[in-house]
Amino acid sequence: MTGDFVTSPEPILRVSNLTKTYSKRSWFSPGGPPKAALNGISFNLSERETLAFVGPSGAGKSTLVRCIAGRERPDSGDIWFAGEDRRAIQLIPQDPGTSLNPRLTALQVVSEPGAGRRVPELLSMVGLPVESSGAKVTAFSGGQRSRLALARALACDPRILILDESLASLDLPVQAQMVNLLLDLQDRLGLAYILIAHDLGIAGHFADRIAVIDEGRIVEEGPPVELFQRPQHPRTRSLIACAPGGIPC
Amino acid sequence: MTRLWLVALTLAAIHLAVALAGFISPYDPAEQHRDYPFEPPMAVHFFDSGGNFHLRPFVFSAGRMYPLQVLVNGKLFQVEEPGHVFLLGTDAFGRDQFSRILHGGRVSLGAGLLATLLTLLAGLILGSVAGFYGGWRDTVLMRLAEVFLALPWLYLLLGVRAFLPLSLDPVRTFLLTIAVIGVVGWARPARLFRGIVLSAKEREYVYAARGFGASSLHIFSWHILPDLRSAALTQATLLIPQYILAEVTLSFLGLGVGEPAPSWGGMLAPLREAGMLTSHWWLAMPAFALLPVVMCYYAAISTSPSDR
Amino acid sequence: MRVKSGVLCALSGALFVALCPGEELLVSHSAKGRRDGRLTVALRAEPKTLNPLIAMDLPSRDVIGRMHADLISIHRQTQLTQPALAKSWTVSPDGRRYTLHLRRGLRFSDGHAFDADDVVFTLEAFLDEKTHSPQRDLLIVDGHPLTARKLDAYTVLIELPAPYAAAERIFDGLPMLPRHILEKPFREGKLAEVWRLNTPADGIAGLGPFRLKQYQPGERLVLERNPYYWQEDGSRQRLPYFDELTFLFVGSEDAQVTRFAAGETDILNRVSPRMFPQLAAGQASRGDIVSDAGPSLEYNFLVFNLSPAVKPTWFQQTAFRKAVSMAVDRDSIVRLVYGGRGAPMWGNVSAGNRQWSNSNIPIPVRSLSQARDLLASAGFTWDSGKTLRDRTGKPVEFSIIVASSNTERVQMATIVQYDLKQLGMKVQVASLEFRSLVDRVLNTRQFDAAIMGLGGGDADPNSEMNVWLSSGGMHVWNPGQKQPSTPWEGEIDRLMRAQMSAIRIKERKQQWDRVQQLIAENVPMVFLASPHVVVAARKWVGGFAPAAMADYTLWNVEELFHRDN
Amino acid sequence: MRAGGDSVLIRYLARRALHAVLLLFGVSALSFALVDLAPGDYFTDARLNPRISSETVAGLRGEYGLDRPLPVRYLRWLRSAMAGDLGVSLAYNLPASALLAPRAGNTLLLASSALALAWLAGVPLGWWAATRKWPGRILSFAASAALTIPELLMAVMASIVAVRTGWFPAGGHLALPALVLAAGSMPVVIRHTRAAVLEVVDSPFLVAARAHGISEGRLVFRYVLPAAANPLISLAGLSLGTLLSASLLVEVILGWPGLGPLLLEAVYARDVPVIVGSIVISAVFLMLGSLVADVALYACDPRIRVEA
Repeated sequence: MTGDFVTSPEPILRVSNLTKTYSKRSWFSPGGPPKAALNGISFNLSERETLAFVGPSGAGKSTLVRCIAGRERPDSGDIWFAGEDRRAIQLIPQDPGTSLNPRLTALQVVSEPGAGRRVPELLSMVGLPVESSGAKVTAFSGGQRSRLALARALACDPRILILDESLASLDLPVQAQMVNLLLDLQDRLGLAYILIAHDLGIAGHFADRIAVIDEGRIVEEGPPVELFQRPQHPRTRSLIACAPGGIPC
Repeated sequence: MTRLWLVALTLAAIHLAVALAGFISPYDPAEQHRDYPFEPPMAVHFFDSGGNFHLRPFVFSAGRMYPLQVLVNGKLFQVEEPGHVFLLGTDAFGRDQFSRILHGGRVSLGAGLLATLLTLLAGLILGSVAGFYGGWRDTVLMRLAEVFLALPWLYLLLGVRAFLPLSLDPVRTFLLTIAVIGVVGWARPARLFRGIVLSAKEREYVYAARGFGASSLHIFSWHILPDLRSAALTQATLLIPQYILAEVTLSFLGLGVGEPAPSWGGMLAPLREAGMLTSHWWLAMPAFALLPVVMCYYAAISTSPSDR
Repeated sequence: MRVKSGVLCALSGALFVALCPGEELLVSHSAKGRRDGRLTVALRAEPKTLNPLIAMDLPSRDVIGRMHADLISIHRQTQLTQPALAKSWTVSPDGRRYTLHLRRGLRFSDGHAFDADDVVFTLEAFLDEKTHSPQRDLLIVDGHPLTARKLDAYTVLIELPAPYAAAERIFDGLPMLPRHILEKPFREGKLAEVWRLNTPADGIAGLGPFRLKQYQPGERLVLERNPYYWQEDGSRQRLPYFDELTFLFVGSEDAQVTRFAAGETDILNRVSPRMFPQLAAGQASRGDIVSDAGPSLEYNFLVFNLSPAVKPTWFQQTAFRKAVSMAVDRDSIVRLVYGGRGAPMWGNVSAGNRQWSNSNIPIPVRSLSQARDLLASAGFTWDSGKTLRDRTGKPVEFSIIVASSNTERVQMATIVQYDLKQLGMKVQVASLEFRSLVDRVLNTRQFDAAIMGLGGGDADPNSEMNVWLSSGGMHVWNPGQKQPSTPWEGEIDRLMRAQMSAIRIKERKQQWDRVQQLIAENVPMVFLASPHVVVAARKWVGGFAPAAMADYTLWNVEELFHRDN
Repeated sequence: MRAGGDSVLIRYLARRALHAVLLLFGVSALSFALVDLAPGDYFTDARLNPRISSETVAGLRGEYGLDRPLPVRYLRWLRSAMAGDLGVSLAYNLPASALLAPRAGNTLLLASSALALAWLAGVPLGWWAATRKWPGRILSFAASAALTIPELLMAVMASIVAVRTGWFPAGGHLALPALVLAAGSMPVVIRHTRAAVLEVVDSPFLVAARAHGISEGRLVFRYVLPAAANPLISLAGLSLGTLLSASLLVEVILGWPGLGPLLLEAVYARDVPVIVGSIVISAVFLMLGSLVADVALYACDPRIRVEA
């Protein structure tokens, strides 16, 4: 696994010292005291790498990926991306089905980023029958919708895919199929993945590197095997303790 | 579903009758029969005083029998001069109420539709801008909406009428007035639409669309407008009767359709005079035209899937 | 409570008579009534002020008129002047000096004595420029104010700067004010601020039959008997008969009729003649007194904009105006608008004006064919669509503006429009809110024709100088002319000025008749109709004597009484 | 949540107050401009009196500052408004606030009586309509039919009934206008109550409660009404606002000494301070109505976060 670091030493994403605090307070709306969501997060991501962020809910994982995906602006810190076009970072949300407008057909969804002619290719790439392109989104099952969301993300020629607990809502067998598909795509297209999970289960199987995140900080980071065998931080230990699927070693 | 059909059919029938007013009504709505002011409605008879049946129905005008002539001179029915047929009676100038109700419907229904269209258009644009862009645009527009809600539009109308050219015919004058009401009414639907846009733009698929760099126009027309459509429809069924009724209020204040053009509100206005309703009850007939229209629109609201 | 106050009033009255043997009361010759009860009348709107100096609106004047009295008043039925606070007067041969002899021993409603100083003060107050009294203009003749001089405590000499016919008529409606209350504000230049609606009752005093008791905002204003009132009836009973006079504020004429029918008011102080059938029903069922006092002084007319700037110039052609007048169906107006209770008009003075109406004005029969002949002779033609076109081929289209608040005039406009359609004219009726209309007619002059009404005031031609003089601000068809633009307007100017300073009534009548004739011949206004004065009262109202002149039923309110079956 | 609730509420109220001040600025400035739009002014009327010269009228206009430009007049009004006078009425020569205060009180009395009446009758009727099938349908049909009658017409009919029967005074009394206004807003109350009750009446906990033999009346007061309360409370806040605007014309027709007659007359007389003053007061009423509803909602159910 560590070999990956050797093959691509040049990172395609470099995040340094990211901070973000939330305050709902403004002239017109009351709110509580400001709350830090990100507190100086730094990491690098290389091509073909899968990096997982693991931590309890409210640790700041979602804020982090939203900042990376450009949905939110960090208060300070730097996000450097090798590509010029931000479209090359695509986020697949928690429940991928919600990212599809239920009024549209599969064809409309996948061609939305402007990839009209490639739709059949993209659909087959994610393992959906090409004939289904005329069907409405609502006609698809949960797993199929995830694939549809993936196909649309691929239409943007992404270099980084962010999976924000995107597989959590799927049944286990479907999850496994998706993981295989994702690994396959990583092979074929050289994608890098940022994986968000609140438990270690799927991250342990899938990621090259795991970063444990707690209260807006990365408290521990390393390859899964190292992390599971020699956890340093109490948070890591507690996460291991309650991992549902057991430890992958 | 059957109820919705019934409502739609009734509305269609009324609108059709009003659209064909020129053919169905026996008289010009402005024609004054000065010798017949406040004539009560005439009954259509089939039996004469001797109890004999006549295939061709007839009316009594000035004590004489006049058979109805059907489909002559491009009219659905009329009677020979010097007889008159006033199915729903006449007003103070001896103008045929039946003809005036049909012609007046054009103005009243047209005004309702026009004002609704303008309100929705203005509300849609401003509400969407406020909700979609947020920030200072939202603040300014929503504060302005509150001001507009608090302002009674009556004053505006006084001013507007005074500035319209005098040579404009009464119907156009009124349509312009009601257009002003329509535009001024943007605030309420705008707030509704803003709320819908606000929640719609938080949808995951909107974020996704932003993620692959879709333009605002694309996002709006693909992902937000469809949400607004059903709300706009509901609003329309709510606003149309409201504006039709507004015409009644305007006429009571002397700001409605000018003479001699008929409108339902204008025709009801004389009822405000003391004793008019009791002595000339048939002047209330336009209210019975108003009733099914407004009821149907309200029924349409309660039948439509998304409630307000 | 009521009984008690009545007793008190009677007591104080008796005491007062005993103390002042020199009191010169006016003896009324009306039917003798009994002092008791209260009378409730509706006002079309809330009065705006109780200050006679600045009151402009009718409701205020209706109320103020009951609280105050004038030196000389106009008898509303005969329309002639009669003594009031001045028991008599003499006029110098040149008509410029009026010597007024006041009644002795009179008192204001607060018990303070009234004498010549009050008269001099009142005239001074009305003439004060700082007060901006709308009545000030009445006291200015030929650009100069009249002057008042006290000769002794009960004699006043009024001097006019120029001869002015019927000068005594200007004293009607000029209430005598209490100097002892108003002198201080007058010196401080604050006369316009006194006697507002929220002024306490004891801060106001007048010489009228009633005095302020209570004001309920938006609802009612209650007056009570003035115990010092200066009239008595034949049996030495001091007037007024009623203990209280209540004015209810009732927003519309329709609501007034409704509330009269519901028994909440006792007198309908003039309503539209259209209401007559409704009132007649009440007469039949409840025995209400319903009275048609005949044509009023009001005249409604269609006026053309004759300003030289107006294009095209159809209106400038007398034949065109005559054709319009010929086509208007006045009988239908009277029948449909006034329910038959109105008088068609062809001249500018209503038949209701007994003294001044010119009965020789010709009454042409309405004729569309004659109207068409007139138009044809003036070069107008009709095309196949029966549209009237002028010499240049331009279709005749114009608009008539009318006040939207006045149902009757809007109806007249509808009738006139239909009549003119028979001549091939395309007329739009634009009903405007009242002030917008006045602004167009008198300020901006942006209108083609208008239907308006005038003549609520006095019967005397002098009250309308502003209308008929070509330089007048209310010369509606072409106001404020530097030089009369037509010979006939020049002649009217000359006649109006002559009658104003003529002393002999016969001479004035001839001059005014000629003016009426000139107006009828040149048709700057098409006169339409004058509504009858229709009033009603509960059957128990005694002394009811409605007049065609304002204030129709209330002019003799002190003589009204509650008749006991 | 509850601990921080009070400070949140206070901050919320402060924010609403700030809004209110801004809103009143906007409303007053805009209505000032609107009234100015119509040609003519208070003294135009005097021009039509042949006995008053144009110079006198010009003098009067100068005296009251009507010859000044609009911004100057507005600032002058604003200064007087700050002092609590709301300007000096041109017609009454009195501070507008002194004129408006008693009438505003009357209008509020009328609107709140009508509201109380509509609710006291509407809620039980709505509940009754929800629990009975056919009477319910008929009642909701009747309610929507009642919605189609313009309030003005209803006022006219009410005064006819009053005169005919003598049950009520025809004018100047609270009963008749309150009844008319209540009749106008009751259908909405009935519909909403019925809908709210229908929603909870079949909920599992009620079915269970009924199975336990809890009496119908107890059920209604203990469970159904509290569960249906939220939408009804927000409706009440809104309907106070609509009632106030509807009441103006009803007041005019039925002679209730509220803001309506004063305002209508002021509009026709161009008495600017009275017009602007009463618009400002109605705006305050409107805001108070929604504030009361929001606070009541919060008090009923603290879980509801108060939001703009």
